[in-house]
Amino acid sequence: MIASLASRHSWFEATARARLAGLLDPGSFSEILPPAESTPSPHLARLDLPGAFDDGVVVCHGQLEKRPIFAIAQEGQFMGGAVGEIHGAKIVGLLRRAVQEKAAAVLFLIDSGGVRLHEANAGLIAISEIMRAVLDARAAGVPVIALVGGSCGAFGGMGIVAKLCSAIIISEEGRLALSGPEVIETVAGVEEFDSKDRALVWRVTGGKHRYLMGDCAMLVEDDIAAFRSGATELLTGWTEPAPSVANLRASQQALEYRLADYAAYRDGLQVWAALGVAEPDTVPLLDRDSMVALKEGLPT
Amino acid sequence: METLEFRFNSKPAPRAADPALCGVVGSGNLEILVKPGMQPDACQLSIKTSARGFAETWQAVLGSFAASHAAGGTVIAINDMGATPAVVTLRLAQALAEYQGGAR
Amino acid sequence: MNAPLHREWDSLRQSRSRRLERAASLGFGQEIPVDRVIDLLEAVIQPGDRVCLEGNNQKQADFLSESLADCSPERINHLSMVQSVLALPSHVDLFERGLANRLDFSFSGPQGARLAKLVQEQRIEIGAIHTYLELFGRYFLDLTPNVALIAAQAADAEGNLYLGPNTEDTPAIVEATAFKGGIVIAQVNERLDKLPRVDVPADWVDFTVKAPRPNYIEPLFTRDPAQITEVQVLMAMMAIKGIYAEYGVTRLNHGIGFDTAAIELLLPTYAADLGLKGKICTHWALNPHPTLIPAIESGFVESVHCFGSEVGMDAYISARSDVFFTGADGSMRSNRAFSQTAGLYACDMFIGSTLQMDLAGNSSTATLGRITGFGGAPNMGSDPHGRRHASPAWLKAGREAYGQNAIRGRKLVVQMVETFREHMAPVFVEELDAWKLQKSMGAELPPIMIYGDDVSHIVTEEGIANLLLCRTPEEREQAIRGVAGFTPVGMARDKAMVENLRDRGIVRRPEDLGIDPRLATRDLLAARSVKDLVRWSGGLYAPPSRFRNW
Amino acid sequence: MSLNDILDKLFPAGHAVAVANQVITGEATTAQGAVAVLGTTDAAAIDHAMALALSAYILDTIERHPGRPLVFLVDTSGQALSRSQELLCLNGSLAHLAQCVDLARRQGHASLSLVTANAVSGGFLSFGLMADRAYALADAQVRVMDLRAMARVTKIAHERLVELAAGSPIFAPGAESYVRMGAIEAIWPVPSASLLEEALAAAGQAAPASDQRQSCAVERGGRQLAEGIAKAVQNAARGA
Repeated sequence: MIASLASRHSWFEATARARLAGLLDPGSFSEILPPAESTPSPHLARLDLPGAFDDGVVVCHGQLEKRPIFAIAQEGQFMGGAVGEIHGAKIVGLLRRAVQEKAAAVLFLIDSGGVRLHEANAGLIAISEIMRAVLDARAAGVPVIALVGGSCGAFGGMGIVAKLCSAIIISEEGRLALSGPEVIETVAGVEEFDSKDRALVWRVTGGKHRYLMGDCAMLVEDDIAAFRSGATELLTGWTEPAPSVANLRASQQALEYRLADYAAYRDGLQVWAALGVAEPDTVPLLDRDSMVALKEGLPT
Repeated sequence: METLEFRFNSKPAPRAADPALCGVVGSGNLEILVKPGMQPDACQLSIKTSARGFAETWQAVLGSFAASHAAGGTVIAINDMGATPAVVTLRLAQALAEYQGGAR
Repeated sequence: MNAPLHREWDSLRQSRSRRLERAASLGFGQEIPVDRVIDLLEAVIQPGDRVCLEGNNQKQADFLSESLADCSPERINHLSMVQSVLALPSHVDLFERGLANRLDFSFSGPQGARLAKLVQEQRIEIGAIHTYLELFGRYFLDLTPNVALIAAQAADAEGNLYLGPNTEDTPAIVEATAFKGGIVIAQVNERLDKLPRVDVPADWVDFTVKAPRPNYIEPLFTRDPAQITEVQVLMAMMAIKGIYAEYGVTRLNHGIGFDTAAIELLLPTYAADLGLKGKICTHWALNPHPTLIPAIESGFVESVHCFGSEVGMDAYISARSDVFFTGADGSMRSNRAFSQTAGLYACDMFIGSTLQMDLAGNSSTATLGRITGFGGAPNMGSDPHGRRHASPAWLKAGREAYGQNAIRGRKLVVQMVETFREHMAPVFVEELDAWKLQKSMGAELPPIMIYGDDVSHIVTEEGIANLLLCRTPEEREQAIRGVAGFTPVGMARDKAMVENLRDRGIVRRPEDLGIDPRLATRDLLAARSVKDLVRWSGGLYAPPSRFRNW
Repeated sequence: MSLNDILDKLFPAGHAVAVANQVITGEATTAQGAVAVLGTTDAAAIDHAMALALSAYILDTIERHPGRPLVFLVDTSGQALSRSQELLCLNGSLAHLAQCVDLARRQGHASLSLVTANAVSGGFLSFGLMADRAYALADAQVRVMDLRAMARVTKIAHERLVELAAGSPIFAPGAESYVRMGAIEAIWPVPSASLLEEALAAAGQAAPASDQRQSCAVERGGRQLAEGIAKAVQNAARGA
């Protein structure tokens, strides 16, 4: 069989724990508040739903190429990775701990639809606390790298959190957006967004589009090892910039230009053409390396 | 949701250093947490399941597991989201193996 | 000696001439304008006609079906419909609007519930539910169509037709109609000056109409590897090691489903590791399942003949003409009648899944309130007593069933099921829903898909039951209970007897086969996503949008 | 209550505020001096243009008026729901806005937000909940989703949700729940200059504020678990 397929371990379909096992140096995974020491969400129990011991998120210490780091991994298969009270508090606690310990980095394995509706207020506030905590970590010089490539992508408030991180590593399978296509379809109609047209969903929210647009720093294969080497590469020589008006002014200008240029578009194909991609139709079928070459060859 | 408790006699399992977790609480799936217990010749199980009315099936599946594996001296906690007996049986075997993999 | 019968011997030809004259008097030539198709249908179809409406798993003559449903029931009524599948809403509209009142068919799928309701209201008379081969056979005996409404890819100016990769049922329908005084009307997706190849000659076709949109095609045979479970991987390992390898099954058909997709995806990995390449699964009667791509690319597969095509597979098939049947133009040629014949007579094994199975091994996909029919499974999933040619698998199965001096072999008919379906519905039951359905629809027979006496093996997550080796009905029942897991039927087993069957190799557990269930992980699958299938195909497979996550 | 009524009551000493595309920007005079006033009105569904207008005004304020407090008036029905908005990464623009509010805090600008009518999910996250302190008017609607929609999505009976909501601020919509949950400081019966000045004074003292919402939630009987868990994670010894 094709050797590269045989050795690949899909990030998309792995559990949060499997992702961490493959991402960190072997044997370095050290869970904080492991399942045996925690209890499932009492709020889900009140709604007659079984919870998970870890409430759908693993927080841990570990090493990446011998560099001591912290990591957060959301479990997309449990309640869509959505943030509830315990889930959110674990993330906030870990980000604060990373600041206390001046960690080399936090890897944030996002796989979430956003707020867990069953604990809606707790989830929304927790996401707000995560947003503040991510920015506090970065202000303290701790880079927070988002890794997006799970089945739930990074949506809702977690889409905002992802964009607050120092950088995003995404796979083609990864999705990054605010409202889910299903929500838009329900509210605005199938003509606005056909959520069953998966190719369209990916052209609007998928990893390749976000990479081409510059919303994600790095595009990697759907492979745990690729995320590992991507994170290693990104962190090597990384200096977390101090928050500054100059940086946000630059972002402001870039976002304003982008809005002025592309506001009328509704499909990635249109944006890619405007970005200077000669054959936008071919983008969905390009492999990762060709995508990187394509992006690097674009006019700036 | 339904909460079920069972206790079965089972051959003693090697005592492990750490608890082991297997599976995810997703649709048609379950998570199983195996911890060391006090009674070396018994396996104690507690289950929270989204599917009501299957106590007899659980008893049969878990009883068969305790009879065919050395699971004595463990306390097993399960959160279930509608897993079929086939999945439960498979996960139990995986969880016990993982637990014993950490045996001293 | 009787007096010579005085009758006309060419009434069918005369009737045909009158119909064609009516059409000509309305100004119709061979090419029918799209907005006048109803006028044509009302001119050439007569009340009481037997009409064949083409449509099967892949293509549907959907435009002609809708047009017929829009005809006036004053002019066209009491039609007797003969058709492979009742799949589209317009198929049922014909009966609800009073154009047709009798139906002979094979499969109803999504319209099963509406059909059951019409039967209960006595607004439809069902002649019979057939297998495909039975229905095709009857087209040439007592159910020959007066008019056939078919679907083709393209027509040229003379009326020659190109059918494209989805030839499917067209040759059988056209042959029966055109050579018995019938009228053949084709909807086509396009008109071409020069066809890539001629599949139906113009003088078998009376009229063509370019449909306003291409005929409807459903990707029915695509299974996303991402949805294959570990339990399905386990069962696939058991099937490969315990059945494929032991019998040396080379010629076969797979039912469509995730269980069989798992087997297809284990061929390049697990089966290859067992040294089975070249020894099993070389010749297939099968739709072009995308999940077969890795096995083809690994060199497992020598030949595949198809009932129809599959969305997105055309370029791949065309580039693998050593494996698939293709025309001189390079595009695929399928043919349901021939592939079903291969499945019935030339295959050593059929393996598929079902929704329910009873203690005699009878299985059915019928559920209450739905009349779904059988399609092709019963052709493939039956032991043809007329078979004469020998093969190692067929002989071994025959000797297991009938003893060492057996004068014939036996087809392997394998049912592969998890003991519970979703929502904890047990597959193994004391009585099939089919019996209740029979009563509610007043049918002469219960809708059983595969007869228990044709079944040779049952594979579940608990083990394999070899029914060939059972010598009494009681052994058979306990063998089935012995793999029925924790279903009520399984828990009611005679444990001692099942252990005895196990000693005799009639019931085999994974450990008896040397399989550790914990090693049954998705990592064994040669492809774990649709994208992996695209990679295996070298980019030739173009999956439809709904199967993509890129 | 109209926006002008609200502004007149909050800033009797004077305000100069413009509204364009449902975005409020301007300044007002208070006893503590000039403040920047910004936010959204008429249940704005926040889109790129709105988010960028707000962030631009925050950056202008940081550059031109160091230390000037920010008063956010929140009336948002959430985020704009459209394909073109998502195509350009709406979460990115909302994150940018949040970062600007955060930067202002770090540069010594006290901030507070007042929910004047609606505060829903994404729109609320991007600026209202980023302020040092949040307040709400008595009749304000604060929520992620109403219970009927929640019943549809979670497939839990609406009656059951209503019943449970009565005793649980965890998912019951309403400003009162957010007070108990630690995210809203207080509910104001009416827009009031004196309440605003008290709040501004408190916000000024707390700067640079650390996020105290978890501990407030415990005191107010809202979220009982979050603070303990976050602390446990912060302080737990590492596993093997």
